[in-house]
Amino acid sequence: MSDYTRKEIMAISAGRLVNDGDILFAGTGLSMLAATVAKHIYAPNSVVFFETGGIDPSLHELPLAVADPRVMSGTCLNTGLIDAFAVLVHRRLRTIAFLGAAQIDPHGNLNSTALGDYHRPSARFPGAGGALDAASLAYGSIIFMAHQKRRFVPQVDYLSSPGWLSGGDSRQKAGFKRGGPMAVVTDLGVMKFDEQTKYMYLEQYYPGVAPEQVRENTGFELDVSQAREAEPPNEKELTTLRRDIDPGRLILG
Amino acid sequence: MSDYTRKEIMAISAGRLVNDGDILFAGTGLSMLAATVAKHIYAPNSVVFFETGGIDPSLHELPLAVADPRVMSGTCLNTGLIDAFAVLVHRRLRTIAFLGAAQIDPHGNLNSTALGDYHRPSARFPGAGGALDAASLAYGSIIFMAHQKRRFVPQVDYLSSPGWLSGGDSRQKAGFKRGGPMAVVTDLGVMKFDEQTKYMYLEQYYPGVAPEQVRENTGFELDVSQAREAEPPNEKELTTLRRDIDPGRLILG
Amino acid sequence: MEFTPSMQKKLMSTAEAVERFVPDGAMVSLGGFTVNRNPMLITREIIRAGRRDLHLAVHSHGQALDLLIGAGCVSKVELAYGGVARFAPTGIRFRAAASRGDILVEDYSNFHMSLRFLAGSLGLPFIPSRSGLGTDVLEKWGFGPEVRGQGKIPEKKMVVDQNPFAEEEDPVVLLPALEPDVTLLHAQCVGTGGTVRIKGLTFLDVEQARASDAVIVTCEEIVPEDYLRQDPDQNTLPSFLVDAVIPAPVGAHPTACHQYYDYDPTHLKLYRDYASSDDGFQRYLEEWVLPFQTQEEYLAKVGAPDLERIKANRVLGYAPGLDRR
Amino acid sequence: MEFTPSMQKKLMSTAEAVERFVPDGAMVSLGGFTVNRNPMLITREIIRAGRRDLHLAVHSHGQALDLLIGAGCVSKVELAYGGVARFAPTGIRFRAAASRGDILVEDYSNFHMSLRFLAGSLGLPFIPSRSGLGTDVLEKWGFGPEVRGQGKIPEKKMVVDQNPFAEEEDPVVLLPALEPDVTLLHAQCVGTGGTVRIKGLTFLDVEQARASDAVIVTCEEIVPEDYLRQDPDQNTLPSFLVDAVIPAPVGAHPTACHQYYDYDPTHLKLYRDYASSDDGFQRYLEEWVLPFQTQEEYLAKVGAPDLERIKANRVLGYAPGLDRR
Repeated sequence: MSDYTRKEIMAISAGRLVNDGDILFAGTGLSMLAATVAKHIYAPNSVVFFETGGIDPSLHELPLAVADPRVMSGTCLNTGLIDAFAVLVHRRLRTIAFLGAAQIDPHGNLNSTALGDYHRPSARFPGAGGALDAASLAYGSIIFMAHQKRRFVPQVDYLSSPGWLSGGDSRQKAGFKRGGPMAVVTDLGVMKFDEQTKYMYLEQYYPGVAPEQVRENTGFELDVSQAREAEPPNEKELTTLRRDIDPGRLILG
Repeated sequence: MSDYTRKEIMAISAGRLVNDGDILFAGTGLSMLAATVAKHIYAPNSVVFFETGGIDPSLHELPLAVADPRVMSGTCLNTGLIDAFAVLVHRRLRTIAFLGAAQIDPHGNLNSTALGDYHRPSARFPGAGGALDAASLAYGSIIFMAHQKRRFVPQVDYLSSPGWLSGGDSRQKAGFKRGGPMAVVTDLGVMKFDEQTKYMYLEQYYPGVAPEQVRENTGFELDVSQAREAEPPNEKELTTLRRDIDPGRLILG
Repeated sequence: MEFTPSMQKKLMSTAEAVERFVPDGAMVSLGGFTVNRNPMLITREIIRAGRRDLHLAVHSHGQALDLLIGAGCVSKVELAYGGVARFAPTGIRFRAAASRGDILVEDYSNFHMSLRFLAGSLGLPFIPSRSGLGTDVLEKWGFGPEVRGQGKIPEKKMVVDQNPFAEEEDPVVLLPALEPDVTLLHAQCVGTGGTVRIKGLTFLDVEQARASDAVIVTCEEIVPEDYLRQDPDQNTLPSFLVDAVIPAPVGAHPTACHQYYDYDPTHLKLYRDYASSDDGFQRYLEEWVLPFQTQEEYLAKVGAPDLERIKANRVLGYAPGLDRR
Repeated sequence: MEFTPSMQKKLMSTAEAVERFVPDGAMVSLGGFTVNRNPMLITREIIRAGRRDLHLAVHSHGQALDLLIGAGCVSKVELAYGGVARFAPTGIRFRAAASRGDILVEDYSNFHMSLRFLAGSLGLPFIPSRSGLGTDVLEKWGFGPEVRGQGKIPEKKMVVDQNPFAEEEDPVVLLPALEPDVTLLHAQCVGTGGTVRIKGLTFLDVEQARASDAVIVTCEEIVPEDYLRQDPDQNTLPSFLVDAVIPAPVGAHPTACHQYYDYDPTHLKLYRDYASSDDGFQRYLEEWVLPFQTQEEYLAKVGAPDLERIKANRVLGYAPGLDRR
C-alpha cells in the first residue's frame, strides 16, 4: 500500500462514484482530477465538459480554470455557455456535476455567495456561477468540501445552490424534476443523504480517520453509525492520478 | 425610355423604397430582386440576409429559395434561424422585410395560410413561415402582391401576418413595439397606408395603368385621389437588374 | 479507419435505425430546410417500413415532409411553412392532405418553432415572444380537444399573458417547448468518434437535435475523428447526443448539401409532375421510393449524368450554371 | 490592406471608442470569461478616462471586472461569479468593494445570465427557467428600491410563476432580459470589411453583443475580409453589429487569447499581490494602467520575455509547459 495525500484520496473517492457513460460537468481543482480519474479508470465512455462550452478536451495539460485555453484543445466541440447548459440540462443524459462551496448544510444546500448580511457581507465569495444551475438541473451532483465546523453549518448564510432544500420531498415540491446531491467528499470521508429524510450521514471515513473525528468537525448532528472505512486508493488509481493526470502536481500540490 | 416588364418595374419600385444602411430581410423571387437592386443602386451600405441564417451572401447566382446553397456562399456569416431572427428583431437595426401573401386586407394584414375553413381549407397555402415574424418584429415591411380582386379582400380568411391590424393605433395596442407595412407593391402600382387610419391608399400607378383600373382590381374601397404616375425604371436600374442581377431571367422570366 | 467502440454501436442500417427510433406514432422533427439537407434516405426508409400516425414538428419544410405526408405516414403536423420553394410553393401532397382533412395541421411561424425547439434544447418549459400578437395563429388551433393534452401535445397551443416586468400593459405570447421523440438530420460528415460537422447554414438542426430524445444522422462521409478535432470550433454535435449514424452519400437528394451537391431541379420537377395526382404520386413511390434497399441502388436509378450535373463546386458550394428554370 | 468605407468609420482609438460608447453611468457587459479574452485594453482606457457609476452586467468575470471595480469606475454589478480562478478565487477588489458596500451587487447564476443575454439578443422581454428555485438568489435582491425601475434595471429581480402549460403545480423562475448599453469584446481577428471571428470558445460573447446597443471590439489582428468569407461558418459577428474596432495585439493580457497566448501567471500573481491592499492596488494602477497611451507602451512594460513565455502553440492553442504554479 502506497502513501497518499488527502487530496489524492478525495479525488479518487469522488471518481469512484461515477458510472460509465456519465457526462461530467467539471469545475477546476479537485473536481477536474476526480472527473479525469473516473474517465481514465472506471468510466471510459464518460465525457468531461465545461460550462464555458468546451466538450471532451484532450486534457494533455490540466486546466486551472473553466475558461483556461486548455479546455478548448482537442475537444469534439468548442461552443459557448448556452450550448454547455443545453448539455447540462439534457433529460437524456446522466449529467453529474462536481461542485464546491464555502458552506454546506445538512441537506446539501450550498453557500458560495456571502457570509453575514447579504448587503454588507463579512466575507464575499465569488458567487453561484454555474454551480447553482448544475445543482438545480443536472442529473446529480458530487460536492467537495474541506471538512471544517465553520463550513458544515446547520443553516447556510445564503442559499446559493439547492441541495435537498429542507429535506424529504421538498426539492421535488419546489419544482425540480431531477437532481440533488449524491455525495459530499471531504478530507475526512464521504457523506451521503438518507433516502427518505435527505439528511446527511457519514458513509465512509478514510483510513486513519475516526468517525468521531468527522462528527467533531461537523457543525450539525451527523449520524456516523452506518459508516465504514473507505477502501484506500489502489496502485492503479494512484499511478493514473500522479503520472497521467497531474504529473506537475498543479492541483495535487 | 426602354421597354420593361411588370416584374421589372415592381422590383425597381420596391428597391427605391430602401434607405441606405437598411438591413434587408429577403425572401425569394421578386423580393430578392428588389433587395439586390436596392443594394446595387441606392443602398450600397445595406446588407441582405435570409431567415435561414445566411448573412450578406455574394449572390453571384440568384438563390431560388431561402435555403438555396447560394445564400451560404461568400457570406460574412453562416449561421442558423436563431441567429437570423436575432438580426431581424434587433432594436438597433432598421430591418426591412420583403413579404408576399395570398390575400391582403385594407390594413395590410396578410394571409399565407388557408382559404375557407382553417380545418378543411378550400385551398391550403404553405403557411406563415418567417413572414409572420418579420411582419411582427422588423422595423418595417414591403409587401409584393399580384393585384387581383380575389387577393385584395375586405377581410383575410386567416390572418397569418400582422399589418396594421384594425388600423389606427391597434397595432401598438396589440403589443407591437415597432414595424408595420410601409408599402404594397403590385403589378399595377404602389399602395401606402394613411398615417392616421392606417388604411391603404394608392400612391403610385405605373405608366400605362389607369388609377381606375387599380380600384377595379381591388376588393375593397381604395382611395386613388392622391395617386401620381410612377417614375418609370431608368436605364441604370434596368441594366443593373438585367445584366448584373438576373442575367438568366430566372425570376424576371 | 478505426471507429471508437461507442461509434461502432451507432453505426447501423437505415432499417435498424427506423426500427429502433421511429415507431408508429412518434413525434419526429426533420432537419434541413425546404430544398436543403432534407434527410431523404431515412425518409424513404420510413415509408418503406410502413410507419403510420407520425407527428411531424418542423419549421419550414419541403421534400421530406411532402413525401411522408403523401405516403400516408403522417397524422399530425405542426409547422411554419410547407413547401419546396418555386418547385412547389405549397407542398403538393401537404396541400392535398390538409384540404381533405387527412392530417391535422397546426400553424406556427419560423421564429415560434425556432424558439420552441430552443426552449426544448435548454429544458425551458415555455418561451415568450411578441411575434404573432393579434393574428389567427393565436386564435386557430389545428389540433382539437380530442388530441390536446395527449402525449407530447400540450393542452394549449399558446397563451397570451402580461409581461411581469412591465409596468404598463405589455402582452406576450407564451409558446410551449418542443421535445420530439426523434430528430432526423443529414450532415456533411461524422468523425470515427461520432462527432458531427455540418457545413454551411445549420438552420435549426442543433436546437432540434438537442431538444430530442433520440437523433439519427445520415452523412455524406465518415472522416477521421482527429481531423474534426483539429478545429473543434467548426463542429456541430457531440457524439453523445447521436444515437444512429448512417453513411449516406448524396443522402439529401433531390435536396442540396452545401459543398457536396446542389438541389436537383430535374428531379424536383419530376416529383412535382408525379405528385400532382394521387395515381402519379403512387407511381413515384413505386419508382423512386419502395424498390431501393440501399442508397447505392437509389443512386443508380438517379444516374451518373444527373449526379454529375448537380455536383457542387468546392469553393462556391453549389453547382454554378446549373439549369434551374 | 484596403478597408471598406463602413469599416473605416469603425476604426478608432480606444480613447474615442470610450468617449463615444462608454459614458458615465453606462450599463456595460464584458466579453470573455474569468482568465480568458478579457477586453483589457479598453478596460484600462475606461480607467484612464475616469469613468464613474458604471453598471456592469456579466456572467463569470475576472480580471477586467476586478480592475474596473478597484479603480472606482463601478457602482453596480450584476453577475454570477467574480473571480480569477486559482489566482484569486474571489476577485480581490470585488470582494473588498462588496464587503465595504462600495458597490451594489446583485447575484444570478451563469445559466440565468446566459438566458437573460439570450433573451435580450432575441427581443424576448423575459425568459423562464427552473434554475434557482428555492434559493436565496430568488429572495435576496442586491439592488434596492432606490434603484429599481430606473434606467435598465427592472422593477423586479425575478418572478416565480406557474408554467401555464402544466396541469399540476409547476413553478418556474422568470428572468428579465438584459439589454446593455455597450458590450466590450476581445476577438482574435476582424476582417477589413468588419466581420469578426473569435476562435476557441465563444463563451457568451455573441449573445452579449447582440443584446447590446453598441459593441466595441478589440482584436489581435486585422485580416483580409476575403479570407474570412472563404469560410463564413467560422465567423462570429457581422460588421453591422459592431461600432468600433481597435487593433490590439495581446489586448487581453494578462488573460488568455486562444491560439495567440496563454494567461500570464506571473502577472496575475503580481496583480494579486498588489491588489491585496488599497495602497498596493493604487500602485498597480500607477505602474500598469495609468501611464500608457497605447498598447505598444503597455507591451513594452510587460516585456519581451514575458510575452514570449506565454506565446501559444498554434496547434494546441496554449503555451505548453508554462509554469502556472
